Amino acid sequence: MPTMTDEQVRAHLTHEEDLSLLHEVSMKTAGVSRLEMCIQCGSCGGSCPSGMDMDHTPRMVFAMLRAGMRDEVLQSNTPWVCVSCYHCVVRCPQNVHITDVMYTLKAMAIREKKYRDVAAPEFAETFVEMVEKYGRSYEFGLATRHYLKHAPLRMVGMAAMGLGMLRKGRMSMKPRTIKGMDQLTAILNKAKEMELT
Amino acid sequence: MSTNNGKPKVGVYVCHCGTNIAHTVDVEQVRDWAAQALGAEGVVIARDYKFMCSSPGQELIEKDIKELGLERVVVAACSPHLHEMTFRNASKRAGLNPYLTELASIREQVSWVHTDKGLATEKAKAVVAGAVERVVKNEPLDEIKVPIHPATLVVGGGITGIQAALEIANAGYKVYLVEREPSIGGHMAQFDKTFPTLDCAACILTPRMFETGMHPNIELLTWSEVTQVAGYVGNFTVTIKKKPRYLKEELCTGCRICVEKCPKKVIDHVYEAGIGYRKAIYTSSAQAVPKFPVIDTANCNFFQKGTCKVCEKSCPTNAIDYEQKEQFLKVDVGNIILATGYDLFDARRVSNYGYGRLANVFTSIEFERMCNAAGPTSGKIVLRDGQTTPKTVGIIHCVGSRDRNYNNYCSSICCMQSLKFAHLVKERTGATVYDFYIDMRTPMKSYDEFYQRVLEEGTLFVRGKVAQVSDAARNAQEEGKLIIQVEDTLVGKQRRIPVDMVILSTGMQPRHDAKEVGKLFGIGCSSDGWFTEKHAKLDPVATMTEGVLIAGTAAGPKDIPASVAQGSAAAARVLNLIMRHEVTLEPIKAIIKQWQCSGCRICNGLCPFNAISFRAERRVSEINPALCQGCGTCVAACPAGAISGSGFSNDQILAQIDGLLMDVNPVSA
Amino acid sequence: MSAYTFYPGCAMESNAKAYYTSLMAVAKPLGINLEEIEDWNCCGATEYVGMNLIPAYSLIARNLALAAKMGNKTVLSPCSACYLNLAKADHYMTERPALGEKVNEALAAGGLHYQPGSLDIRHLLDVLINDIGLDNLKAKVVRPLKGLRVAPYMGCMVPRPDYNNRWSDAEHPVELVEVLQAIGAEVVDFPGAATCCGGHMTQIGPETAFELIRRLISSAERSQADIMVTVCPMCQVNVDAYQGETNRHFGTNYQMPIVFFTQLVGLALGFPPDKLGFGTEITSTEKALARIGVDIPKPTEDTPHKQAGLPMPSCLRKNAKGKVQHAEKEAA
Amino acid sequence: MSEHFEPVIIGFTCNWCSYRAADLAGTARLKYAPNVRLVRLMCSGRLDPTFVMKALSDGADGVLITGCHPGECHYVEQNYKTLRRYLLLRRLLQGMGIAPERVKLVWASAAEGAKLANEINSFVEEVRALGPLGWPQKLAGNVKEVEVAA
Amino acid sequence: MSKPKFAMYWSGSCGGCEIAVINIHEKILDVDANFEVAFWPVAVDAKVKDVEALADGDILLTLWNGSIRNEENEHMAHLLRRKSKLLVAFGSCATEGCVPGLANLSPLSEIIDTAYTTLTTDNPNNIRPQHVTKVPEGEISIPVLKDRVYTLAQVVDVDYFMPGCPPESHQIAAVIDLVIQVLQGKAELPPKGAVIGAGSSTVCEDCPRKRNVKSIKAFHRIQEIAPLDPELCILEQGIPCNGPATRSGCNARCPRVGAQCIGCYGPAEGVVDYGARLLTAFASVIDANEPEEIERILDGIPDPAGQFYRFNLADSLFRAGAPAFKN
Repeated sequence: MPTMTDEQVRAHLTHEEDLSLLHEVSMKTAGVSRLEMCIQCGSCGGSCPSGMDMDHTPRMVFAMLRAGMRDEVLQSNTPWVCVSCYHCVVRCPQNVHITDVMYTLKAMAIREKKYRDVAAPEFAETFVEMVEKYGRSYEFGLATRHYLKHAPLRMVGMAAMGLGMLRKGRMSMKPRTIKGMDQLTAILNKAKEMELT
Repeated sequence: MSTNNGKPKVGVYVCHCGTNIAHTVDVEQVRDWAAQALGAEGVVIARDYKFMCSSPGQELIEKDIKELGLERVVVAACSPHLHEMTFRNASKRAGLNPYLTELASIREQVSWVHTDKGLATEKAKAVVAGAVERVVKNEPLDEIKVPIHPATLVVGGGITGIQAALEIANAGYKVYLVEREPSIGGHMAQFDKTFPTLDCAACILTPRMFETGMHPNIELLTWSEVTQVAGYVGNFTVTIKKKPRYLKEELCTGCRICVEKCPKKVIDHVYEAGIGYRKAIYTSSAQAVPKFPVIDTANCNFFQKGTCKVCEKSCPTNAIDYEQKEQFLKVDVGNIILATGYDLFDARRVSNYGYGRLANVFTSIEFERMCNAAGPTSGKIVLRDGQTTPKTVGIIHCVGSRDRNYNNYCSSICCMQSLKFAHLVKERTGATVYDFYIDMRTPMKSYDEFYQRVLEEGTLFVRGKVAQVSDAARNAQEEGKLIIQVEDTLVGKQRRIPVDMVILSTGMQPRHDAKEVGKLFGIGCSSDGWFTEKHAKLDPVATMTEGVLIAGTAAGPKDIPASVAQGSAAAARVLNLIMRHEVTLEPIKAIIKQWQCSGCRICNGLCPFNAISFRAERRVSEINPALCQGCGTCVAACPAGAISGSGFSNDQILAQIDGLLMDVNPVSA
Repeated sequence: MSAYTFYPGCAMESNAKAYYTSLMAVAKPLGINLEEIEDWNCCGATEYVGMNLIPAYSLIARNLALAAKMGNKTVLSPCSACYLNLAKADHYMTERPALGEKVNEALAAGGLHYQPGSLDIRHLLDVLINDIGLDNLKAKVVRPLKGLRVAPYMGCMVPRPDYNNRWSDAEHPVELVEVLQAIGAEVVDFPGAATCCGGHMTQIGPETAFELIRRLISSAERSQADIMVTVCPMCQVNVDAYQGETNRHFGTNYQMPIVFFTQLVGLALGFPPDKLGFGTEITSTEKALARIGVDIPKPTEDTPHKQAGLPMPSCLRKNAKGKVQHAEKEAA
Repeated sequence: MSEHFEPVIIGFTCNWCSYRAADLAGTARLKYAPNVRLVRLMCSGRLDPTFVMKALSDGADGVLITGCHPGECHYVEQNYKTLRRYLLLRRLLQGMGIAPERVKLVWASAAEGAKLANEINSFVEEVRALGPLGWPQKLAGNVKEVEVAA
Repeated sequence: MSKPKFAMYWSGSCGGCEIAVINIHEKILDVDANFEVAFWPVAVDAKVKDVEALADGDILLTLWNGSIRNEENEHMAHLLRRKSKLLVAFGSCATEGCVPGLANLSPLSEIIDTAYTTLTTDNPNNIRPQHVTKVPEGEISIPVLKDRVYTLAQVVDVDYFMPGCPPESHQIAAVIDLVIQVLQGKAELPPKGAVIGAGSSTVCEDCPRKRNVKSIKAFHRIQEIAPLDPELCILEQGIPCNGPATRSGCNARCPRVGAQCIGCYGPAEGVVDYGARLLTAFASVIDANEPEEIERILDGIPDPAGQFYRFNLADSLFRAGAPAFKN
């Protein structure tokens, strides 16, 4: 497997001032994002199963990153509508890590509080909170808290399903906690001090 | 040799290159240091000059050679790739063997890439010291001359090979044209129209094919392959395998009665691109050159089951010969032109476009055959059912090209090919045509005008790489159609466009056996797999092996005009050599000191140019200087130290290392 | 017996209990020996990585570090999302050493270390085909699922992005098809086989998800499938539990059951349905299950008489072993 | 190790690719560390392991070997022979107690000026981290004056 | 007229060279007939002080066998150099360090520790030899070891080199003949610095085995290949044979009897580093392009330093391995 040091990754990026946003997103993305290689062909936007609900197609987001349009990108719902299906990733002729770039944009939007619709970010935050509390996901807690806050009306419709899941033993009212919670907390606390740049 | 401290007299010339060098390197300091510190190494004079490559600069050197009796020259200036020849020639004019002059690169490798003047100056000194130590060990070399055999081998009977063969044959020299298919014509013979002028491919190609077949100076060897290449520029001996046609060419009149009578119909994957049929005994088409059919033994009833012999019975001249065996010919030629062409990208690999799964997805070559009046549908554009005329057609560019998952390069012809298809569909069916492109590339003469013509005709262009072609309908409108899903990047929205037919503009890729063919002829391939030119811009038809030229799509994707131009260019290069009668070779060669060779044969397997041979009777290995390309791999490999490399000898390189490290190794200095 | 370090993932102990139950049932007869990672934690799904990168990868890497301690190089995950998260983290930490270094700095706070690239992370389906083998599976079938029309639903995160080239095709993978054929089921042509179930959008943007679920179910219906079969807990929940909401949203009345492939494998191996977690699904499998064991004659295919059209090119298909098959379908 | 240790590195380049890459880096005015001094060979296949040993024993702290990418050799396939020698040479150095990391093989085509510059920079840092090799000083430590016959 | 003087000395070596000289049989009588043996501790009783008493250059020919391991060796080398007109580095130890030179792969302290702590050494008090030891009779001393093993030419100027471990007796006889002929004015001495008593090519030149273009997929130890093809080149059979890089002169003694050459005659004429030649030769015959596969094949050469420098380490470009400098 080809490996790239961060110096090599950086060398692929031009240091022009107006490319700093693209650079920042690329460096913050897991692996070697290859974001700078986008040729604007649109195979990502064409592939996206949830593309019709996006403010901008992924391709447009990449063009906006190049243009340094920080606020517009971080306010876009595009990364939040991404369903992580990886169709765009396997079809991208430049092998850009598109899905992972979407994750980076979400994280940046949360950090800078730029997102517009709060439902998705808060769902993610709740999920992460549960994992950090118990070490495992806790669907019942997650679902009830999420729906109560963001979709109280939908809660009615969902209740039937949730009840079904509970009845069939597919959802537990009690969370499971791992034994090494202290260890996990220590790891995550240390990890939160660091960022990939 | 007059001596100076036991060493030849060396002159050192340090160039300012205006301020290019002087800005970062203290030129005067280097000059003074060379004169003093390198005095013991043989330096008798060190000078600096604003522009050494200027006439006065060169004259400075010439004057010193004559007046001071310099025996070696070091010019510290730019890269040897720029001015090595300049200064070698200057030395030569002054009566010094040109190979006794060395360039020390202190511009590209020092002043342009470093910023600290102190460190750059120190490095420049080291580079100069390396060159001085090296040049002392240089030996005078003489150029090598070899005669040229006037015959030429052209491999590949497509339009490029045909062009090259005709150019040389018309100049009065013998050509052997080898083609592995039963007839010549190549891909072009399959096409219907050619862009941008829309001439019919057959109309312009067929006369050339006939001329080639009839030419007194061209010996046509179809259904044949080169199996062995020995020798070197001017003097190749080539072995050619003639596969059996199972038919005596001298008796065959080309009447094609056997073809008509043959009861076995098979899908023609070559000429008809898999959408038409041929017989088990066949010629690619009625106009095939040569006219002789060939028996496809894998499908022939007689060869498979032992009965039939209809062709033999029906032949009016008794030309059929089931006993025929393959033959091997040896020919002597002075030059070789490889015009081996390309393979079409296998569209099945792009599984999201559905070729092979969805019936009405076609490749460009299938579509070419479909459009061709002599093709399987007699020129009618129809769906896979063979009947229905499409009402909506989608054409997809860049299939397998410009994509790291397949071929990373632009195939260069697909844009124009797609535009041609769009025009043909419109003209013949009146269908709605969608054309999906990433970038429209129409850079040659009259190409963009053709694009405009197709725009005018009403083709609907969508800028976007198609994401998928599917038959999974989401609504009634899509039912029964192929749905092309794409981001229309100019709108910024995803679109789903239902069509009846999809044409994939598949790209070109290197022949599947290009690597082995390259090896056979001693030339290399790029990482993409195309044959590598000697120089991509300035020497595009030559290769690293003297006497082996490449032309057409064997060296990379090209359209017909560019391929033909390269065929002519390669022919011109060949004629140039033939008419000079001899060729001069660089004297950078490996030589085996016969008295030191132990005959261990370790070097024997190392030469890709087959320059090394083992003399069994004397139990030593020998290098043919005309075949040797001077890479030096055998020099580095000889365990007995019996191979020396002129121009890059161990003595020269070890001395250079000494010089380069003079400042850090007080012991050796 | 092939032994694997086992990462079940959170869903296996909650909404995908049927997957867990059926896997445990079939593991033994198939010779799969699973050793669960001691005190594993959540892989972070797709949520954590969208919050904060190093913590997300550290969360995953804790599992990798614990797994590496188990001494078996191969980690088996039945959940697609977990499989992808584990495999991808390993891949990216190798591809970009800076990521691996930072993650290890974090792991060190918990007294752990993981050497990127030292584990082999594989999905259950891959193990079943490539280690256990289809022939082996076939030999163990006592109740071929003859007559059951199954839509093979692979979903996204198994065949894509496939950095290690394990799967036959990113768009039209054949692995699940081959397993289902091996147990005698009738596998329908299912264009949605590797398309998206909506993922977490059922939670945060349900309308987006409903449309994707509708596409899947309608595609399966069009293919006249009795039942869909999945390899992924997320896909199962979305298609199964959210089918009702989807119906309400579009005013449709789909009744398309979906079960885990291990459940059908269990049936074929002769286990009774109740030992395989049947009955926990929201959309009933009753009607579909009724077809197994009942001798239903194969529906006569009324293939329309084909015009003598143009020959079809063959399809370039890699089989599960990664070998290219040239199944030439030449016209006579 | 000295705080300001500037390693000296000998770089062997192929006339057709890496030397041209160095030319390209120059033409593009890319900046890189001045610690590498280049020797031009016709092909990386010309690289006799003697040259590497000579450089290291003569005072170099590292050796950078550069050639065309596999499959792109101007002499068809000679860079593979370089690769074989290089891998064996590393093992020999290991056996001699010399860090094999002091010798590095890098592929760089004529178009990869930036890559070559980057490789030079990172190799200089790698060798800097290894510290000076100082072979002549090691040898000189105890060498007595050689007596010449009358 | 008195006969010219002859000397032979034994420093850091095994003594095989001396036996090889005796092995020339009756030829030894020619030595006696033509020379006066001034100093040859193995054969004739003579003291160092007798040598010291000679005028400089009084000895015509000195054959020096052995490496320079300690200060006594070095002292004697300087002494005999001064007293001799022609000083010949005789045998592998003197010319290139030979097996004693492999000590240069280790720190001196480790060598001594190993020598005095191995199982076969009965050393209950863990005593180490000292340069000077006080005994009731006074002080006695033994020579101090040098930091590493040197070749003769690294310490004094050498006129001729005669390789081999030991030199072949027929070669010794031929050299003695030559010197006698020179004395008689019938022949001329070769140029100073020349290698005598050997060929200029390598062992393969004299090896009767059949050789082809070589491509090796795996290296083996000789005992793993049974039976060895008696006709075919040993290297071609995958056994690392040092013959291709080793100077001819032994008449391919080992390969003739089915053993691989181990390289005792050192490098061929003009070669700078013997190990480099062998390294490149072995690398050249490997039939693989992928790094992983090449590495797998190279695993068959488990000790490259020992393989390539068994005889030549002290004379190699590196002279020693890095640990030798750790003292």
